[in-house]
Amino acid sequence: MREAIREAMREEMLRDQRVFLMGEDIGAYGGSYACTRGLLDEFGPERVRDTPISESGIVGAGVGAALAGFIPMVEIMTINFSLVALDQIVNNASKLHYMSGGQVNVPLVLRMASGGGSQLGATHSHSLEGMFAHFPGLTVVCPAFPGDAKGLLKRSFREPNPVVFIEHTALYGARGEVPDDPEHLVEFGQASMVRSGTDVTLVGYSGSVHQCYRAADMLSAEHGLTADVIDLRTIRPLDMSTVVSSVRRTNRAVVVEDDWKFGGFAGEIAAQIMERAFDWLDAPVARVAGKDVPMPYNRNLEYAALPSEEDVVEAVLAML
Amino acid sequence: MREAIREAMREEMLRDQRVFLMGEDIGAYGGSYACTRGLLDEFGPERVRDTPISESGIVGAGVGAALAGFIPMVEIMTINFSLVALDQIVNNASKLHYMSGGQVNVPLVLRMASGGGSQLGATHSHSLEGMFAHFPGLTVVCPAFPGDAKGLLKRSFREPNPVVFIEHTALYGARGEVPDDPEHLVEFGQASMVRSGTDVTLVGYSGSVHQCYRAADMLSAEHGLTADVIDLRTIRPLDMSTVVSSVRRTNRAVVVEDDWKFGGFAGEIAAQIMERAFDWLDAPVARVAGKDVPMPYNRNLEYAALPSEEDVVEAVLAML
Amino acid sequence: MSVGQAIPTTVGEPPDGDLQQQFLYEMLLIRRFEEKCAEMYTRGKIRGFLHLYTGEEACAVGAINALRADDKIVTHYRDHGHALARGVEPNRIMAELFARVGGTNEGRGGSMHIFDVSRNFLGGYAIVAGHMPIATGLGLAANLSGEDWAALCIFGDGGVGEGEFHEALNLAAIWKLPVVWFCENNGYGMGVPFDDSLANDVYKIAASYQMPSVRIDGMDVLEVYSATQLALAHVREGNGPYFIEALTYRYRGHSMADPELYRTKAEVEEYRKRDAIERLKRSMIADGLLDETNYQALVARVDAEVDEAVAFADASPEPGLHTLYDHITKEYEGDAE
Amino acid sequence: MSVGQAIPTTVGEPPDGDLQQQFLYEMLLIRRFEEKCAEMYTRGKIRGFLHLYTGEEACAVGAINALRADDKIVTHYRDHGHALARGVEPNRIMAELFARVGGTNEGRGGSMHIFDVSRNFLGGYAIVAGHMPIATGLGLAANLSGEDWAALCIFGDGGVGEGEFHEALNLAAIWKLPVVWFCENNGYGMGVPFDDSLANDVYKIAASYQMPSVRIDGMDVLEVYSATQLALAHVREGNGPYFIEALTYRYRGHSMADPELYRTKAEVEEYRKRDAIERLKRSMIADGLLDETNYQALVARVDAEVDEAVAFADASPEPGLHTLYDHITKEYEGDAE
Ligand SMILES: Cc1ncc(C[n+]2csc(CCOP(=O)(O)OP(=O)(O)O)c2C)c(N)n1
Ligand SMILES: Cc1ncc(C[n+]2csc(CCOP(=O)(O)OP(=O)(O)O)c2C)c(N)n1
Ligand SMILES: [Mg+2]
Ligand SMILES: [Mg+2]
Repeated sequence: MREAIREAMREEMLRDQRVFLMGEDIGAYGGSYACTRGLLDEFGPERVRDTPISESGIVGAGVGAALAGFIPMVEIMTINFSLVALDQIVNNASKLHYMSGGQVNVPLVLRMASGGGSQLGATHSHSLEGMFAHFPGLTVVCPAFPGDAKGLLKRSFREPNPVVFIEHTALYGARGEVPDDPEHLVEFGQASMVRSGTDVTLVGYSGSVHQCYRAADMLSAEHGLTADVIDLRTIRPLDMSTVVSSVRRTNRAVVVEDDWKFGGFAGEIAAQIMERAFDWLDAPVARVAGKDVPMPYNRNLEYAALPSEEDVVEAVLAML
Repeated sequence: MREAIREAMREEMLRDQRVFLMGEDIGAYGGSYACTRGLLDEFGPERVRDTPISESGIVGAGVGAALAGFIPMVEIMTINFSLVALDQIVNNASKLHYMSGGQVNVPLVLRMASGGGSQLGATHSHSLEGMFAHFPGLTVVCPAFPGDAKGLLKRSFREPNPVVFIEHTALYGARGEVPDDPEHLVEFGQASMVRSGTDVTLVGYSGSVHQCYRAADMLSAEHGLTADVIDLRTIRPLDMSTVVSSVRRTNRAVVVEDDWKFGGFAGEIAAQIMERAFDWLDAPVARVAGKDVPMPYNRNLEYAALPSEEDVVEAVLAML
Repeated sequence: MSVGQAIPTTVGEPPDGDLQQQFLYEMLLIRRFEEKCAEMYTRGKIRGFLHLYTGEEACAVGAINALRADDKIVTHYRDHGHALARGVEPNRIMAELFARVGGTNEGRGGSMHIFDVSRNFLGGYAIVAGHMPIATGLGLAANLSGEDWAALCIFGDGGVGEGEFHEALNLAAIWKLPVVWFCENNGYGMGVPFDDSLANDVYKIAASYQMPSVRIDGMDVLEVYSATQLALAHVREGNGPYFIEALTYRYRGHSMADPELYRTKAEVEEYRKRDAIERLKRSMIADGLLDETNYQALVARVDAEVDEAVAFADASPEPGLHTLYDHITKEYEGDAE
Repeated sequence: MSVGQAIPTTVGEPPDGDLQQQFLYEMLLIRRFEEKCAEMYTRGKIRGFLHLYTGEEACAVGAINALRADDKIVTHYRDHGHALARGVEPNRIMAELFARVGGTNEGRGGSMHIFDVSRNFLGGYAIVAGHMPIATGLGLAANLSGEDWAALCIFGDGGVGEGEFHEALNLAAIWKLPVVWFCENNGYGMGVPFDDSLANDVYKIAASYQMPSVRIDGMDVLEVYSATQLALAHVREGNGPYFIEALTYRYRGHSMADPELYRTKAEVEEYRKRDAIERLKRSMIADGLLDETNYQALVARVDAEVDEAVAFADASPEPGLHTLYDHITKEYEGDAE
């Protein structure tokens, strides 16, 4: 995944001189998750800019450079640190096009690493994709596979509006096919059906797609059940058509996400499924998500706090 | 409402020397919504502290003072400015008890004004109650009536954990009975049934309770239908028992909130109703909420962007 | 002029008679426009928060006239004066305040968010200090583009309390960006006196970032103009940012909602005696650049323009409900762009 | 010692032989503890982010020994050294790193979040600069309580880029709060050299808030101790905050995950020559306060303590799954409290 992300940035920088990157430790250090390694050498410190630890400052600077015609990518080391920059994202990046009556636009790509599971404790294990998806004006991208990551990130650089591009730390090492084609773009708002079946629809994004996938394996191996597995790929825009038409076939759905369940984005998906497939539902839509607790450091507790494929299987069995 | 809030602060300051207030313009100016007017004169500048415009600084200072045994109330002028202080609220206030293994606690009251409808434009019209409700460790209070506001705010000062107390700007002028009793406390997590009926359950919090109430009037006057109207009062903890038992009687529910619909808190409530009253539902739970658009300045557009009692009535009629 | 640290000493051209006329005209226009706004607010034609600029006209007019057309401006929510000084049509500003389609922002933005991209007026911002990092980004863009335009960032003394002040100044300083920071220190952030807000003078704190930093009389348009010229010359030459603290005063409350419990009428009267418009008028008369007749003609001209702005705004339609979802995002047109 | 502005000149008591022994012991304990942590991390006993303090021991030991028991400390995530210097048991810190119930935080917090409220050690904080406003609040509490305890806030040079640095310092300065700001400037924020991060020296920026501000040698424990004593005397007397920038160096990578692409081995070796432990050892021997035998005894003592910490940690059970929801909020007990 890491290489696919790097390749997308590299290709877009080669293609368009307006693209530049900035962030904490993206240069000499090579990026805290090594996504930008090598780019400083190739493009130099003007276009691969190391910054002080000033998230609000650099996101705002990205907005400013975007207003002046550049296409900045600002890397926020992890989603946890986006909280100190949230005002810039919400009150500036997402709203300037609207508030100016369409006069300006903000082609800004914000990349950030997300997710728990590495025993980093409560301040460093957030999954806040859903929080960003709540704000009109933002596009929120959450790839689950390297090929999609590349195509979606390249597409993000073409977007005239701000894109929040969220990478799950557990997936950086993930392998998969990645098209070489420098025009391989994946469109926003198009979910992908990564597996199909008849008994239940499993819906995920980012890391949780893999839990859905493994749960589907377990369901078929251990219980003779087959599942549609839907990878949303972007959660704003959200491709509910794919979800709804699947649920109308399978009559059951489980939505899976890492984030806390209470007030999480799975509630939106569940509510929309109810709204649009009520008469087809044989059971309430289930949500399998993070437990409502600050992330513990202890490994067992952390494991218990995160949703697992077993939890998904259990939720499916409970609705039969 | 304003006076009830002031009275609650005043009584708690008289009762407990550890209580003090700080915020931008809460002193000489009297508070931007006049909630603290008079308190500077009564308690002096040490306990009613005017601060520079440094939301993150003052919220963090509140956390620090709370760690040292005080009970600070920090007023964030409006919820819009909480975005620059969000990290302090989420990564410090809400998590320190947990992360320290229970060693410390943060008895901090954060008051903030919320809501649109005053033509303040996109940066100044947020309703982010649901965003706060997503974080474990926080209590989120959203009163709809002056008496509750007083009892809930007094209760907030007794709470050993951080409380986000959100006041709808449109309700500051609201009138209603306010108990004088200095021990009038309203418990968290207890919704109040402000009206009862048989045909549908209308669920709201803060300003939207009044839309539900007026919609119930219209339903009964114009359509011969009666409604349960539930005022959640706190959205974390969330009293779903009251909601679920109502829906099991009425078989229909509409959830109303000012915030944007997409990814909003109404999704949580709708999903929980589905989970816990699926077999009783005659129609999908409807959500009436803000339109997914940055708040426009223009009055007609703003009115169209906010949920109205007409929208609630329409949603009810559509589900019959 | 107090100086935070050594600054260049060459001064730009002193403004000639025509330019002084222009300053006077613009200051009068702003004064009259703001008074009309107050009236229109009272009559319910303007809504929301309305922060008037009366008393501070010399800042906008002096600073913005020093700019080139390709320089970019961002400012705070007290922005009518800045927009007018930049040449944004009064008609379109008033129409915006009336929330009409003929407004600068098609009625979406309102008083605090005036934009006019055709004049590189990149907006009024309503989150205190929230636009300061944007100015840093504009400076970065100027640098990356290799062009010699600059960014002017206008903000209030209250904004200096926010963390973004620090982050924005620091980034601009370490990257040597062409940004002129212009602090309108009107003595108050809402009701909090400046002296209770910051541990030192603004320009001294700014000087600690190793940029030239000066304090000037913000009620003297000629001083503001010349200080900003100096600042722009400095930043255009690649020397990094420059900081100006202009001491000024607002005659009206913070916004129309302000009960003004925190200051006395006498204090306001004291400042009115140093009125920037009166001062320029007097000096121009003394220098033979103006007489009472010209002056009255100017006043009549701005009166007419402001009346015309109200008429224009009133005649402009409100945006239709079908346009509610317009402009949330700019449409993607593939790689046509 | 460079001085940002005039500071008091009376120095506290110079540390006597016993105290110097104590410093040496604590520095050795920290060094050995951290080395053991690295080993335990490699063996998978410690997980998550692990930021070691090796090289910086003189900062923690010098600064924290100047405190009284009722003074309060908040620090950043590189916090083992601070906790040990404050007397938190190595056993309980190691158990926390092993994520066991016997850990300071019952295994919830991990390396970056050590707390020990019984020692007024109010935590390690993992969001850079996020604890600085908390220190301001502690100072405010001290003031409001009328007591003369102080708050010590330890943070890294990288933290100075954040807006909260500015907000926290400014509030403490205008309210004259008893906070000692202690910046451990180890030359890097992760891989970014300090010189690329801030427009001026840290202590000079801090001095602009009109507080005494000094730069000291953070690899000399005696200088750190005496500077902190001065600072504490200043803040306890109600004179407001005090700023110390201690120049130091970390021998290891930023965290265990750091490939260290941004610096050379030679640079690290250069700093090792100035090692604080060696330095104190030499001067104590020269002053007749130590001989090689005592020294070896000290080393043996800390080795034993660290081994004992590992044994304790290993023997401590993991928290049970049924405790997952413990400690999310403190229980409300009516007004009993
Ligand atoms: C982050 C933030 N906090 C608070 C406010 C509310 N507010 C609006 S203007 C203002 C005072 C600003 O004072 P100053 O910067 O001096 O500008 P002035 O109004 O004096 O021109 C405040 C507190 C805001 N808009 N944004
Ligand atoms: C707000 C925030 N941004 C980024 C990070 C990631 N991060 C952790 S430590 C660190 C470097 C901090 O450097 P410094 O303050 O000098 O402390 P040192 O590690 O050198 O002791 C960074 C960037 C973070 N934890 N918090
Ligand atoms: Mg001001
Ligand atoms: Mg450092």
